[in-house]
Amino acid sequence: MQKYSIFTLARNAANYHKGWGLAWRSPEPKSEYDIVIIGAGGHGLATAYYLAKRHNLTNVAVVEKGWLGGGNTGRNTTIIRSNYLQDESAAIYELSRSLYEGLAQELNYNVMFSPRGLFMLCMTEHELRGFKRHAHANRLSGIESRMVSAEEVKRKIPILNVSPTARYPLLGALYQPRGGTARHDAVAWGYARGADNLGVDILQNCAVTGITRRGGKVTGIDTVKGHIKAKKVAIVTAGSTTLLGDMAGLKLPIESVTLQACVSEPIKPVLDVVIMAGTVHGYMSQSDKGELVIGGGADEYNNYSQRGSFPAIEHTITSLAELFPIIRRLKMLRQWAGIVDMTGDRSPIIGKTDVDGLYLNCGWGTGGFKSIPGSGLVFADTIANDRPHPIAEPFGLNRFAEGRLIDESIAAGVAH
Amino acid sequence: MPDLDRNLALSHRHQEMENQALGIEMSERDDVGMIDLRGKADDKAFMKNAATVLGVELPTDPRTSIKKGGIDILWLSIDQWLITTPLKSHDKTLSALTKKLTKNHALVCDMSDARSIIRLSGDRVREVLIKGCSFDATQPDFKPGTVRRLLFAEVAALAHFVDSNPDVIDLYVFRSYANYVWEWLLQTAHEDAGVGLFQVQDAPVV
Amino acid sequence: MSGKPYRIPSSRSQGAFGRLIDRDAALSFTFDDKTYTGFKGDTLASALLANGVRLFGRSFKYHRPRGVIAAGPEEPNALVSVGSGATHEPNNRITDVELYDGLVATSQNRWPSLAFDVSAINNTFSRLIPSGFYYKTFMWPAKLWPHYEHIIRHAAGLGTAPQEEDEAVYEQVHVNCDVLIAGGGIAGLAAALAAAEVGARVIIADLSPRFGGAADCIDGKIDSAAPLAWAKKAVKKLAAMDNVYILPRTTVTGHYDHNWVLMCERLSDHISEADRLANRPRHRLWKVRAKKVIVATGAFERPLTFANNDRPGVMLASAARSYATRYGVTPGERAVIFTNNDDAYLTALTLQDAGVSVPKIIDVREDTKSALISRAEDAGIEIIHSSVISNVETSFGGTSIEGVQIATRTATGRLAQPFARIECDLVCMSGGWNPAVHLFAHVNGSVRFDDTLQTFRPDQTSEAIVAIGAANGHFDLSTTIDESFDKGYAAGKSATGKSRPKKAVPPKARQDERSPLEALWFAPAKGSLNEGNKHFIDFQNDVTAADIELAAREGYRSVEHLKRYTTLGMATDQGKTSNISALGILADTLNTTIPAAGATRFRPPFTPFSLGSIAGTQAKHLFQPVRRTPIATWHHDNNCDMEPVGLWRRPFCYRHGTEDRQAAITREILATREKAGIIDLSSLGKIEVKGPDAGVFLDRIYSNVFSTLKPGRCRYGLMMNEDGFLFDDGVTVRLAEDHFLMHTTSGNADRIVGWLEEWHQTEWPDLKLFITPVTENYTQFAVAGPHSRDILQKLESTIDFSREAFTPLDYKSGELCGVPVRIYRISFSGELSYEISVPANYGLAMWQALMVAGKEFGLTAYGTEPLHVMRAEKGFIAIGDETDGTVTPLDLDLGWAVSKKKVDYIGKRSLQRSFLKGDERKEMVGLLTDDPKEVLPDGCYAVEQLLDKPPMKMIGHVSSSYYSPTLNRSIAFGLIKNGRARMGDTLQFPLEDKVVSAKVVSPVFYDSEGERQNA
Amino acid sequence: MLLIKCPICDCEGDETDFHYGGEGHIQRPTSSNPDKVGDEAQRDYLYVRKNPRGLHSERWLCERGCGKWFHALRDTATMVISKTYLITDKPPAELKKAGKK
Ligand SMILES: Cc1cc2nc3c(=O)[nH]c(=O)nc-3n(C[C@H](O)[C@H](O)[C@H](O)COP(=O)(O)OP(=O)(O)OC[C@H]3O[C@@H](n4cnc5c(N)ncnc54)[C@H](O)[C@@H]3O)c2cc1C
Ligand SMILES: NC(=O)c1ccc[n+]([C@@H]2O[C@H](COP(=O)([O-])OP(=O)(O)OC[C@H]3O[C@@H](n4cnc5c(N)ncnc54)[C@H](O)[C@@H]3O)[C@@H](O)[C@H]2O)c1
Ligand SMILES: Cc1cc2nc3c(=O)[nH]c(=O)nc-3n(C[C@H](O)[C@H](O)[C@H](O)COP(=O)(O)O)c2cc1C
Ligand SMILES: [Zn+2]
Repeated sequence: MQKYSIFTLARNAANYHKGWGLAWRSPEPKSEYDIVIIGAGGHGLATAYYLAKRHNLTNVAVVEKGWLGGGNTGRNTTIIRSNYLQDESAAIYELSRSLYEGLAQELNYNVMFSPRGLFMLCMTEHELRGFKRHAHANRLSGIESRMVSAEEVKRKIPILNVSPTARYPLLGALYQPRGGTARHDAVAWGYARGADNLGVDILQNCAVTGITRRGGKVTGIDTVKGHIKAKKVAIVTAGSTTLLGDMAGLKLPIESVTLQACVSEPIKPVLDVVIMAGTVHGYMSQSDKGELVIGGGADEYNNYSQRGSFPAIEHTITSLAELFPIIRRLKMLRQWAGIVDMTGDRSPIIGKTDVDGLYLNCGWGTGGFKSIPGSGLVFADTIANDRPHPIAEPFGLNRFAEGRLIDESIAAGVAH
Repeated sequence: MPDLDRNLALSHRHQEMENQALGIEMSERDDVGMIDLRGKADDKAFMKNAATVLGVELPTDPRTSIKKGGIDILWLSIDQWLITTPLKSHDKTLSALTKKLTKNHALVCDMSDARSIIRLSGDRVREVLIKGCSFDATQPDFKPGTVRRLLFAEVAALAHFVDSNPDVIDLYVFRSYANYVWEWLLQTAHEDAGVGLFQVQDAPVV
Repeated sequence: MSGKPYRIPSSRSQGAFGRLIDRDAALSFTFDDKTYTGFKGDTLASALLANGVRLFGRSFKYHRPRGVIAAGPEEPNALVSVGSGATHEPNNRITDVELYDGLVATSQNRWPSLAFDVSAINNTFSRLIPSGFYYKTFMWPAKLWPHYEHIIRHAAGLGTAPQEEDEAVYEQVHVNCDVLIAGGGIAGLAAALAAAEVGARVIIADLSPRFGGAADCIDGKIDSAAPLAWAKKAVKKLAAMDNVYILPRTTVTGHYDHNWVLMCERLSDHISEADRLANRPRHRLWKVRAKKVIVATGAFERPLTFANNDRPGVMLASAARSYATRYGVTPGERAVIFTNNDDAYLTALTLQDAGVSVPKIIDVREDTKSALISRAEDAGIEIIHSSVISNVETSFGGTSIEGVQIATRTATGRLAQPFARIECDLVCMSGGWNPAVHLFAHVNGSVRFDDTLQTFRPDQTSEAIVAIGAANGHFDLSTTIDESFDKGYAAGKSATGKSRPKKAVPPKARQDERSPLEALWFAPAKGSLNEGNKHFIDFQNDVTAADIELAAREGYRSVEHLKRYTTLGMATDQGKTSNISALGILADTLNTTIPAAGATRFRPPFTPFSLGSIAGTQAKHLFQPVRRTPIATWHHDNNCDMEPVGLWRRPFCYRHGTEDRQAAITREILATREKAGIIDLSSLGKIEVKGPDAGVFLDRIYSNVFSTLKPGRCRYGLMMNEDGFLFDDGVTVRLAEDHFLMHTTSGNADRIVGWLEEWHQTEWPDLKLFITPVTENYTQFAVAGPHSRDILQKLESTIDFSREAFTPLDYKSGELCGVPVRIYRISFSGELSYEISVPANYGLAMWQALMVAGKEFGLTAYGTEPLHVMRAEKGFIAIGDETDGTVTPLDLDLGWAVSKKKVDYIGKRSLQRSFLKGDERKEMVGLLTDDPKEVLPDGCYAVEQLLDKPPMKMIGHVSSSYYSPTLNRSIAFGLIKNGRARMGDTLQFPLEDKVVSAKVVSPVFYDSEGERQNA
Repeated sequence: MLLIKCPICDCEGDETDFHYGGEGHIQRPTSSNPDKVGDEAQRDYLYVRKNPRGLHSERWLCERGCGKWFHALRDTATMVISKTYLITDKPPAELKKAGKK
């Protein structure tokens, strides 16, 4: 792998950057792999990377119907945090967040993880109580997270409207100092480059059309480029999970809906932290390029169109314009949507399925960008050893029959 | 008659209207009682009994209303009507209905205090309405007699087209929202905020 | 600067130039604090150009000096801030800003000044910062990244956000129409005439202040009229029709599912600030549902790709033409035209006519013939065929052009050998035209590559939308006219059912034929310098041809990867001028074709529009409704702290004099416990359920039984969702045999009406009953405390309040003070208590009457917080505190209200699932801290075992916690794993700075026998 | 922004005038057989959804019209609503056909 650094950059500059090679190959599919991962989003790519890196499993393909990173990984609002309430969630998200801290170095690809601090605003007494509970739980699980006063929030976010006559007076915030954002595309590209370099084949433009089984065991996949044999197959396709599940006869507690986002035109820095406001359903950060990155709600109806309806984004902007009155004269530059996979309890599913050799990682819904490294790590371990990694174990499919739901909706409202 | 004062949702706002530069006229109606009537349109006995008391058949065409004497009967659903009565005869109508319908599968509820009725009148009422709801009130088929439920300014509401030339439209909102809707109307109905839709216009620059 | 040399005299060519400006109406404005003069009708661009200003901004990354290249919404470079203070707005294209007197414009992204920008040094180091450089560096040492990032953040961004709050109002309107036409050029006007003629309701919107589009810049005739004259007539005709609505300054920003269209109308941005009306909306967002949408948005000219093509003075050929024609401005004195098509010849002719010297046209094509080309030749303009501009020579600092180098056209990649140099101060380029397909493509509309035009044009769609004219790839006037009338009639017909009237004769147009264009994606510069030279593709984001090659070399080959790696097309212009050129270069690099490479996805909005208009009227005091109870004015007058609960404002507590909240709460509790208190409970949900099956229905809704309740009696009930989790509670009253009244929590009131209707309609439609919410019809108060009976007995009433006649859980109706009331003897405070339900319009007067009557008994108004403390003292749960969506009634020890007998009710089956009936449940218990003064913080956790530091295993949390003035100590509820088995145990709650220990006890802290409420 | 028409009262309007109620025709097992519902059947009822890419039967509430629930057949990829029908109606034939594909 060509090393990336300021020195190689300078060396290549001399030659007008003609010396750079491919970040990843575009190989033809082999007829057989030990493991096939369906879906080259962040989760699929990270899984492949850790299979190769930590388990020495390199006869692996990641099969992608379009361009790698083109799913939700390439279209999310990039919020990273781990201040979740339930122990199971806190464990996996904090594992993930801590991996983000060293990810650029691990991958030798600057994913621009920016732990610039994240505020979840409390605007009702009820919300305040809920977040206090979060803070206590987080502290006892060893996650750096605490309540801060309205004054402290205002100091960090001067553009916030804290007028006592505001519709919802600010009562404080749950603050995670090392929550933040990362450059979403770079996470996919960094893992892709890392995995490719370790020998993983990334097969783009190769939609999976079938999952073949014999006697309750998986045998391979059909793709638009032909059949590929595999000993193990993992479905990591987010919004398309049901369609892949149907190919393997899985019954899944999943619905696909569109989640929306938009950006403003770029402006000079006005917001140096990430804010989330559950009461009014809005969240916002400012990217390094200067756009305000605004996350909206999901449309309620099942939707595979990757474009959303206007009311959801309107609702969010209306709220944010109230919290940050100065944005009224800024302009919306682009809006888009992704197809998110919502489970019955809004928590992910990671683990084995009833089909031997078939694994599932999905249900990250509106909040799985932050979990890419952690999920990849525990999922790779689960596949390699054919048993759930302890952190993944509570997220098995069986929880829905048992009623052992992992419900995070308690105070946050939004789950990003 | 009760010994206590009656306070409408907007009683505290009646004063301020003089200084407003609005493109329409608006006021709160304070002379009506309301009855929520439930029963099935295909229940002949119910329909007949209701008609006997009210002196007119309940309207069954969606989004229509019927006027009889001082009473307006507004279609709300296939099994629901809103009856507005002159306040002074309200109790009489209410008890007559209740009594007549005891044997029917029906529900008669006095809802005189649940809603506030804001009467909007003038040529630009429709323009104001389209600022608040996704229903296009400028369409020709929105005419006197029409009743339409709305999400108006994010508030559940009902518009009853009372009269035209000039347009008179009663906007019904639940009592607790009335003050907000009133404020909302003060802003959007301002005389400087006119739209002038689908009229002969001055030709723009070419 | 007088600006004289650049404003074409009105006398020239019989006044052919400057048709939009009023030379008698001079306007004064400032740009970067310098005052200039322009005319009414100018855009900020034309006015500044007329004043000789060429430098408008600095590019995003390299901070290169930039001029203006376009004359319309596609402008990538010339962005400025307009306004100041509360009206400051960043990132306005000067091409779209209409001039008004007193306009204040400021350049952006430069420091300390536009002419001298320190960051321009980036240009010198540009070789170190190609596309994606940041992915390759700033990684070591890791902890320095925040510093690098800080620098990057401050270097990026364009304008600054306003510092002051916007005072303008915004609004929205919703309308339906038969035919919506986006774009008011010849095509749009023609379609509007046709559709209106068959009686359709037509809306036609154009983003500019005027209609006619390119009509004043094209040749040809419509019938016998010049295109502009025809357009004028057409607009007059449309304006006189009452089925047509014409909207200037209105951008169609997006097309959404089912032909729902969003448009942003700007009503006051063009008016001088002093003349703006405070109540006239600044922007109005139109939400239009159209039966048919016609996209007549025209086309954008493509720049050509040559070294230093971004220098101020390089401009699109059509832009130069329109500045001259419309505003009487010549952007230079000596112009060279560089083109691969005929259209730019019109520019050459126009400029020459305007007095600009046009020495040469550099045409990429071999010797081509057409009427237009002959006209240029006849006018004495030299045409150099098969050639390109290979580089641009500039003054020091690159802020103006001195000349261009001309080379023979070579195959891509080969170096150029310039054979000539031409002096000039203006370069007009034309690389062909890209139809503005954006709106067509927003919903499912596909585009296909057209080999003749070398660009994408509309193809298939599932929506009722069509494109016409230039937006559909038609650049010939007669085709445009024919098509626009045809499609206009067809749209009108599909919407109204009416056909084109027999006597209608659409006009015929004719225009000289053009010779075809020839694609040119890259013109190399000279020698090895070529690689260092910058061939700009995306001007605003500083993406060069070399960046595209680099991305392709590194494997970012999908157009979407290319876009994201280089940021191509992601700037405020969204690649209107750049996307196709980039594809051309990508295709050349990868040795493939443009259609194989594909286009990136089109997304709304067409051009950026204000976030304020999206909020519309819902801003400031109108942001969200505030629901007021009938007692609101009294609360206000009595210094009540109101608390938002959903949309309601509820009294939290009332502060007397200098009291703080805690003192007020304590006072209100003690008064209620010792004397009497009154609380406004109006927001509680009230739902009537009536019919022969009402009892059966409620049995299925609630976990306990209601069919056995006697008329005139009340019962507390629990509602689970189908998952078995508790989600609401409240008292239900049996008003009569077949008639119930349910109470719900305030927050759930509306939801539960919907919940009941849904179950009734979808699962049990055979049950005979009606559900009617009556929440708003009644004000409800609780009068509680030992004196409550005395107070009620003092008032005139038909109801017997005596202890014997009105027993706990009784319901009675009658009159109080002459008003019909419903009264329930129920208690959430634990005191003797009556809940009184009064018709809302009498609520305030009733409250006041009670206050008067209660005065001698010490009646005190109390808020929701004192109520919460009192209910906790009594061991009552509160929805939202003890429940969080994961708690079952059994967890809360409410098993007595979970029927075992009833066959089926909502949630019953789910309660039997292994995890819900498992032995690891968190159970509700009371908690008493060892130190009675210590109040456990809300939401803190108990741990299995106390360790030095986290992580520690948590066994449960505090769900409610208060200081109880009644007991003069702290009390709390906890949801603790196996809590009921831990009675008497002491638990440890590690807080940030200390550990609090508390004993597990019964959750009923006060009057466990209920003597007080039964008094 | 979907345009929806209620089959009961003919009210036509934006999706915001209606309320989405999820997949249609889901049988509540305990309604017919309260005593014999296995954990899996209950799970399927509560959580498992068809979630097809294509024809989808779903419930909508006519919130600003008659207040009644009804069914719609909508394509989840194109958004085309091909049919609306009563809440008590059986699944239409085209839905079964689409399911088989
Ligand atoms: C608007 C929006 C905002 C969000 N904001 C946040 C946020 O702030 N923070 C956060 O943590 N999360 C956020 N999320 C969620 C987050 O983006 C996702 O949870 C995460 O990206 C999921 O990653 P993935 O790898 O599982 O899926 P994806 O990135 O979607 O990858 C799945 C891949 O599978 C491929 N695929 C599908 N079908 C097939 C097939 N048949 N054959 C082959 N390949 C196939 C797809 O093409 C796709 O590339 C947001 C999501 C959206 C849409
Ligand atoms: N040479 C030129 O300058 C030029 C450019 C385009 C078209 N033409 C010719 O002019 C004739 C008529 O062309 P046409 O009417 O198709 O195009 P046009 O360019 O004349 O008109 C398009 C109009 O649409 C408006 N518009 C664009 N996007 C919009 C949006 N999103 N919302 C609202 N308005 C929007 C523009 O302001 C413009 O007025 C054709 O014969 C064509 O060949 C010439
Ligand atoms: C964090 C983030 C920042 C973005 N910033 C921009 C931007 O500055 N300009 C832009 O045009 N799009 C921006 N986008 C949106 C993308 O252009 C694109 O719309 C999104 O990734 C979805 O892809 P699609 O529109 O191709 O479906 C951004 C997206 C994300 C996730
Ligand atoms: Zn209906």
